[in-house]
Amino acid sequence: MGLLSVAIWLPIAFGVLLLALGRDENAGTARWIALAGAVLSFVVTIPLVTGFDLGTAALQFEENLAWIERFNVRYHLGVDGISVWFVLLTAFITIIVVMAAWEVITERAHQYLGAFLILSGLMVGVFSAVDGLLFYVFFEATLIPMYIIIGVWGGPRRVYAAFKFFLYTLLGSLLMLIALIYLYAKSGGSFEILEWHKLPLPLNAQALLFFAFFAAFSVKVPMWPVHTWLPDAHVEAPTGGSVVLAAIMLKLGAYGFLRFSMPIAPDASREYAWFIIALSLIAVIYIGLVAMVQTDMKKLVAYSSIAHMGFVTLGFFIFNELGISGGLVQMISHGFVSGAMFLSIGVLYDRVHSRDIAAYGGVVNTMPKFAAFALLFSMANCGLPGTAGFVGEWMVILGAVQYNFWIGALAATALIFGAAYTLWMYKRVYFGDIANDHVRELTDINAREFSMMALLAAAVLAMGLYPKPFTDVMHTSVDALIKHVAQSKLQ
Amino acid sequence: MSAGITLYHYLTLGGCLFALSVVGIFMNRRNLIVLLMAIELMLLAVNMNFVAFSHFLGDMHGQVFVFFILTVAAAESAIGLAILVVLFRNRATIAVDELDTLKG
Amino acid sequence: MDLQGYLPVILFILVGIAVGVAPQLIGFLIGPQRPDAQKNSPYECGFEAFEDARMKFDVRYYLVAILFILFDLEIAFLFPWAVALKDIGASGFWAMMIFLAILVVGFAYEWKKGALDWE
Amino acid sequence: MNPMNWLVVSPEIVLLVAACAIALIDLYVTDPKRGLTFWLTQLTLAVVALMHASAMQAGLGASGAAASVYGMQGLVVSDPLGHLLATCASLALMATLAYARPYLGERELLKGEFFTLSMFVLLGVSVMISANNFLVIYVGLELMSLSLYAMAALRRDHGVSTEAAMKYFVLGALASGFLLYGMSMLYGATGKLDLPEVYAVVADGQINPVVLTLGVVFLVAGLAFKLGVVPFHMWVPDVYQGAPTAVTLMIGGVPKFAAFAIAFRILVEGLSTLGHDWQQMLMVLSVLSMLIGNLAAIAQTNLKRMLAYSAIAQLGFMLLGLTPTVVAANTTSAANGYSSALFYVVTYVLTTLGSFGLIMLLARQGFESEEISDLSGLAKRAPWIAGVMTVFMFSLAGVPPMVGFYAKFAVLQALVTTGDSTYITLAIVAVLLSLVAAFYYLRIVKVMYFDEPAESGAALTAGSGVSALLALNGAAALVLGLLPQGLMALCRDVIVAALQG
Amino acid sequence: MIDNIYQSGLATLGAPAWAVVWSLIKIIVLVAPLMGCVAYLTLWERKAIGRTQVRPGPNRVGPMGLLTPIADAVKLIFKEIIRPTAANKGLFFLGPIMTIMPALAAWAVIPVGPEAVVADVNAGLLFLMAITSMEVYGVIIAGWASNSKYAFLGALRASAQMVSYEIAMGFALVIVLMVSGSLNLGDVVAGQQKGTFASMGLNFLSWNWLPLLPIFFVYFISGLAETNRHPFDVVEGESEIVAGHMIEYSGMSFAMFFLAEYANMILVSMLTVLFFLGGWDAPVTWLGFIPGWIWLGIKVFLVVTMFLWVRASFPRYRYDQIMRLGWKIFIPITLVWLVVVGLWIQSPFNIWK
Repeated sequence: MGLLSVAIWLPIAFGVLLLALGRDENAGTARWIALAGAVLSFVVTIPLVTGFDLGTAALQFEENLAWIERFNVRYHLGVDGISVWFVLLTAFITIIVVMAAWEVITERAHQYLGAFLILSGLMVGVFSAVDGLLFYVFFEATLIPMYIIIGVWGGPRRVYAAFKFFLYTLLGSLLMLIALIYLYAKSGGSFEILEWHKLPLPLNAQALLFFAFFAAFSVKVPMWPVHTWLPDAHVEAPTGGSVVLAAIMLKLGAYGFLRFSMPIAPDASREYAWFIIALSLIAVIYIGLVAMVQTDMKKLVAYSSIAHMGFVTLGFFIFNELGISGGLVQMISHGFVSGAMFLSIGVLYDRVHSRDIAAYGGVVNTMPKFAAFALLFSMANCGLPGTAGFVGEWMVILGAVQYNFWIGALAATALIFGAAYTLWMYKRVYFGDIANDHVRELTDINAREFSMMALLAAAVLAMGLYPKPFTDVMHTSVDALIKHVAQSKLQ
Repeated sequence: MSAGITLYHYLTLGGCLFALSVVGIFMNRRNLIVLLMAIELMLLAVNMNFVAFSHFLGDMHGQVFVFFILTVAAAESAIGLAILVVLFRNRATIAVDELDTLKG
Repeated sequence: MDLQGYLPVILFILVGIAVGVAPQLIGFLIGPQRPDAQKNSPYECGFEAFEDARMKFDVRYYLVAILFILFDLEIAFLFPWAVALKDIGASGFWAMMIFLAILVVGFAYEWKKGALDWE
Repeated sequence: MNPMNWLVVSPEIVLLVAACAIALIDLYVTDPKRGLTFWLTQLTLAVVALMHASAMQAGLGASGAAASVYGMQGLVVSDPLGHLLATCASLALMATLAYARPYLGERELLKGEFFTLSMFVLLGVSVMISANNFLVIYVGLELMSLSLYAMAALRRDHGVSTEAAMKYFVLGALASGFLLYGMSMLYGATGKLDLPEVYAVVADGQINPVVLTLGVVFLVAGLAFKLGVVPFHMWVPDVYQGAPTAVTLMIGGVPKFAAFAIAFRILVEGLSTLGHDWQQMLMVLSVLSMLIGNLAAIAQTNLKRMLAYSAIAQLGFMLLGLTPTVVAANTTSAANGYSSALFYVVTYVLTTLGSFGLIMLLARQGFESEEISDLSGLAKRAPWIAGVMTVFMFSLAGVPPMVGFYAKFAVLQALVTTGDSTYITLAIVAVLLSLVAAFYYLRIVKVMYFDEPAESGAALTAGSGVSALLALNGAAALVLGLLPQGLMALCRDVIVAALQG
Repeated sequence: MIDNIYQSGLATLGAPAWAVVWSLIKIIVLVAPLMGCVAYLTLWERKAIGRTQVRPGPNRVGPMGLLTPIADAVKLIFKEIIRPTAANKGLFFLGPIMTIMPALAAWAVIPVGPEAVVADVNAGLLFLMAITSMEVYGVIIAGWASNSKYAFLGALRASAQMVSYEIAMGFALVIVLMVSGSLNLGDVVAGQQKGTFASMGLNFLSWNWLPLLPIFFVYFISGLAETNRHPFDVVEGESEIVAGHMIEYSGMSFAMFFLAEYANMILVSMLTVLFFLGGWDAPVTWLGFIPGWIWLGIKVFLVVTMFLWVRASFPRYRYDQIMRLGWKIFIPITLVWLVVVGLWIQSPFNIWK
C-alpha cells in the first residue's frame, strides 16, 4: 500500500471508527481518537514533500491497480508538483478542524469528527487521483459528509444552505461525468487523465468538454455568477465546515481546471480564456465590492474567498508561469488564510453567538492575544507583504501584467478592495471602545485555541516570508503544463 | 358462405373489440364490474386474433395459445372478483369514481 | 372454415328461443290481464318487504362461483387431451397427470381451508 | 425437434414442488409465527438460488453459443443471463420474506398463503426469465401477476389497501391485454411463437411491416405497463402506497428482474432487427418517466409513494440502457448497453429491498411509518438505521461511492460511447433529471438528520435478525459501490453469452 | 321416401334456402315428439309416484287421466301472467326463455340412431357442455329479475348447486371421452359396440357402465342434481323458499320452467343412455332385430323412470349435504377414476383400442 493510499484511507478508517463509536457519552474518547487520526494522517503525508523529486513533471508516488476492469477504470493515484501541496494542506487543515471542534461541538461529536476525517480522506483522494472516474468518485463523495455537516451542525438556515450546496455542485459535476465518459469513449476506453491529455480533439469537441468541465469546476471554485451557494453554505456551516469549505473544497474546483480543462482542451481553453478572465475579474472586483457591504463576518469572508478564488482562475487562464504558479500559491495560501479567518470568526461566535459585525467592537481590549492573531490573518487576507496572501496575489498580478497590462491593473484593484473590506472589518470588530456587555465578558483564547491559531500563523508567515519551497515543488510541473497547453491538440 | 370472409375481417373485428374494451376501461366511471367485463372482452379480442391467424396460417400454435389465454382469463376474473368483493365490503361501493382515496 | 354443420345448431337455438317466446306471448294474448297492487307485489310472508330483496348473501356462493370457473377450465383443458389421449402416448398422459397433481394440491388446499364446508 | 431436456427447468420444478408442498404443510402449522413454513421457504429459495448460480457458472464456462441450452422443445432457454437474474430474484425474495415476516406478523397478515404466493411469484419470474417463446412469457407473466394481485389484497379489512389492489389488478390486466395483442400481431405477421424463429422470420424481411410495427407498439406498451413507466405508470404510486409494505416490496423488488428479462428476451432476442421501431419508443418512455417520476416524487409526503415515483424514474433510467442497440449493427455497444441496464436493475432492486425493509423495520403495530415525516430525527434515535438509509438514498440519487452511481454511470457510458449525438443528448437529459431526483432523496436524509425527532423516545423494537439483514443490505450497497468490478463483469459476461446464444 | 322429399326440395328452393328448411323440418320432427314426451312425462310422474304411494294418481281427465297434460296446458294458457311491479320487466321474461332454450337446443347434437341427428358435428359433446351450462343463466336471471327474496335465494342456491355438479359431470364426460376418443356422440355410442363381450354377443357388458361403473353413478346422480330434481330440490324446497326462483312466475311463463325441467330430465336420461348404456345398441346380439330407436326409447324410459323412483323413495338432502356430496365425494371420485382409466389405457390391459 503506497503512501497516497495511506493518506486517503487512514483518515477514512478513523472516521468510520468514530462513526461506529456511536454515543454522545464517548465524546471525549472520540475527540482524542479524531485528533490522533488527523495528526497521524498529516504525518504520513510529510514524506510526500520531503521525498519529492523536484526534477520531474511526471507523477510521483504512483499506485496503479485495476479497479473496475469492465470499464478499464483503475485505482491510479499519483501526485505531481501541482497537487502534492494540496494533499498536505488537506491533512493539515483537518487537524485544525478537529481542534476547532473540541469544546464547541457537544452534540453527536463523534459523527461530526468522523464526517470530517472521512471528508479529509476523500479530498486527498481527489487531489491524488489520476484516473478520471476515480477522481469523479472522490469528487462527488465529498458532497455527502459536507452536506451532513452543514445540515446537522449548521446555523438556522442550514437546511436551505445544505441543499443549495449539494444541488449546485451536483449539477456541475454531472455534466462533467458526461464529459469524462465522452473522453473515455474518444480515447478508446481509457480513464487515464494523462491519456486524455494526449488525446487529439477537434475544436468543437474541446469546446463542449471545456464547458462541461467549466460547469463542474466553476460551481466549485465558485465563479461568478454560480457563486451564490457559497455565502449561504459558509454562513450556515459550523466553523469547521466553513474552514474546510474555504480552505480545501474550493480548491477542488480550481485544481480541476488545471488537471482537466486546460490540458485536455487546450485549444478551447485558449479560445475561451477571455471568458474565464472576464468572469474572474468580475469576481475579483464586483464580489470585492459586495464583500464590503456585508454586515455578517462570515459572509464577508465568504465573499472575500470568492474574490480570492477569482485571482486563482485569473492566474490560470493567462497561461504563463507566473500566473499559474501564482494561482497555485494563492490557492495554498488562501487555504491557510481563509481557514484562519473562519476560525477567528468561530472563536468569537463560540463566545458571543453572533456573527454580526455590529455586535462587536473593542475586542482587542478583552482578547489581546486573539486580536494579534486576527490582525495577522487579516493582513494576510488583504495580501500585505510578508504574509502568505501577498505572494500569490503578487505573482498573479505580475503574470497578468505580462499578459495584458489592463487586466493586471484591474486585478491589482483587488488588493485595494481586499485591504478595504478586511481591515475595515477588523477595525469595527477589534478596535475602539468595548461596544457592549458581551464583548466585556469575553475571555481570551485558551491553550487549544492558541495552539491552532499559532499553527496557522506559522504557516501563513512561513509562506509569506519564504515561499521558495512551495514554488520549487510546483515549478517543473507548471512548466510542463504550460508547454502542454501551448501546443494545439487540433489535427 | 364463409368465402367472403378474409383474415382482415377477423382482424378488424378483433381490433374493434379491443378498442371497445380499452374505451370501456378508460371511459367507464360507474361500475367496476363493467371494467372486469371489458378486460375479458380484451382477452377475447386477442383470442379472435390468434384463432384467425392460426387458421389462416395453418399453424396450430395460435390455438394452443388461445387455450392458455382462456384459462388465465378465468383465473384472472376469479381473482378480480375476489378483490371486488373485498373492496365492496370495505367501501360499500363499486363505482370507479369513488375509488379516490389514493391520490397524489 | 367449415361451419356448415353448425347451421342446424343455430336454427335449433332459434327454435328454442321461439319455443320460449311464443307460449308467453300466447299467454299474454289469451290470458286475462287484471293486475292490482297486491297481486303485483313481491311474494312475502304477509308483511310488506322492508328491505331490498337483493340483499347481501353468504360469501360462500362467491367461492363456489370462483371455484367453478377454475375447475370448469381445468375440464376445458382435459377435453382435447381426452380426445387425443390415444395418439399422444405416455408423455402426453403424464403431462396431464402433473397438471392434475397440481390441481389436486389446490383442491386439497381449499378442502383443508374449509372452502368446501357449508356449515 | 429440440429435446425435452427436463434438466433445464430443474430449479423451476424444485420450486413448484416445494411451493405445493409448503402450501399443504402450512395447513397443519398452528404456530402464528409460521416458523416451519418460513424456514422451509427460505431453504427452498436457497436451494433454488444455488442451483441457478451453479448453472450460471457452468454456462459461463461453456464457450460461445454452447452457453445457451434449450429445453422443453425449445420453449425455454437456459443461459447465464437467465440464471443470473433468477439467482438474484431468489436472493431478493429471501430478503423480502425475511423483512416481511415480523411486519406481517404484527399485523396478523402472516399466513401461509403469503409464502406460497411469493414462491409462485418467483416461479412466474423464473419462467419468464427463461422463456424462449411468447406463450411461456405470457404464462410466466400471468403466474407472477395473479399471485401479486392476490398478495396486494392481503390486507382484506383495509379500504385503501383493497382499492390499491383493485387498481393494480385492472391496470395489470390491461397491460397483459396489450402485451397479448402485440403478441398476436407478431404471431400473425411471422407465424411463429418461438423467439429465435420470430427473429429469423423478421430478419428475413418478407413480412407485412404494418402488422409487425403495430405488434411492436402494443408489446412495448404492455411492457411499459408492467415496468410501470410513464405514461403507463398510473398504478405504481397507488399500489406502492396502498399495499402493505411487505407486499409493496414484493411488487417493487423481484418482478423488476422479470420485467428486464422479458424486455430483453422479446425486444432484443426476438426483435432486435426492428430496433429502430422500439428504440425510439423506449427513449420517449424513459425520458417521460424520468421527467414525470422525478417531478412528482418531489411533491410527495408519503414515503412509499415517493419511492414509487422514484421507481418510475429509476426504471426510466434503466430503459435508457436498452436503447443503444443496433447502432450500425455494432454488438459491442449493444452488449454494453444491455449489461448496464442489467447492472442497473440488480443494484436498483438491492436498494429497493433495503429501503422498504427499513420502512418495515420502523413500522410497529398500528404505525406504518410510511410518511416521510415519520423518519424525523431518525439519526438521533437510531443512528445505524439512519446511516443505512442514507446509503440507500445516496445510492438511489447516484452519488458515489454508493452502488447506484455505478449503475447510472454504466448506463450513461453506454449512451455516450455510442458517439451518436442523440444518445449524448439523452445522457445529458438523464443527468439533469437525476439532479432533480437528488433533491427528494436528499430530503429524506434531511428529515433523518436535520430534523428533530417527531416523537421522542419511540424505541425501535426490531428483531436483531432483521436489523442485521438491513445492515448487510446497506453494506452491500456500499461495498458494491467500492468494488463494483465483479458484478459489472458478470453482467457483461452473461449479456455477451446471451447475445451469442 | 325421405330422399325424394330432400331432392325435390333441393331442386325447388336452391341449396342455401333448402338447407335451412330441411334443418327446420328435422328440428320440428324432433321437437314435436319431444314436447309430447315432456307432457306425458309429467303425467307418468304423477302416476308413478301415485302408484308407489298406493294411490291412483290423476285419472279424471280422459281415460286413465291420459288427457291430464293437455288440460294442464290449456289451464296454463288461460292463466294471467303476473308482472310484479318490483321486477325488471325485460329480464323477467328473458328468464324463462333462457331456461327453455338450452333445454331444447341441446338436442341438436343428440343422435337417435346411427347418423340420425339434426347436426352431425364433431364437437358435439363440447356443444352439449356449452349449451347446458347456459341453463344456469335462466335460473340466475329469473331469480334476479323477480326482485323477491325467495326468488333470489332460490336462484343462488340453484346456481351454486348446478355449477357444483357440473364439475363432477364434466369430469365424468372427460372420462367417457378418454375411452371413446371422439367428441361426436354417434362415435361415442359406436365405441361401446365393440369389445370382448360384444364379440361374444353380450353387448351390454361392453357398454361403458360396467368399466366406468362409479362414473355411471356419479353421472346419473349429478344429472339429478343438475336438473334440481329430488332429492336435490332444496332450491325450490316448498317448506323453505316455496318455489325458489320460479316463485313470481305464473301462467305460461311458469310453464316454461316446468317444461324445461322435464325436457332436461329427458335430456339427461338420453345422455346417460348414450354415454353409458350403449345408446341404440341392443343389449344382446340376438335381440338386434328390434330397431335401434326402440331400444333407445326403452332405455331412456327406464332411466327417466329411475328419476321418478328416486323421487318417490328418498328423503330430501340438506343444502350443506348436497354441496358436500358434490365437492367432497363426487369430484374426488371422478378424479381418481380419471387417473385409473388413464393408467388403464396406458397399460397393456387397455380394452378400448
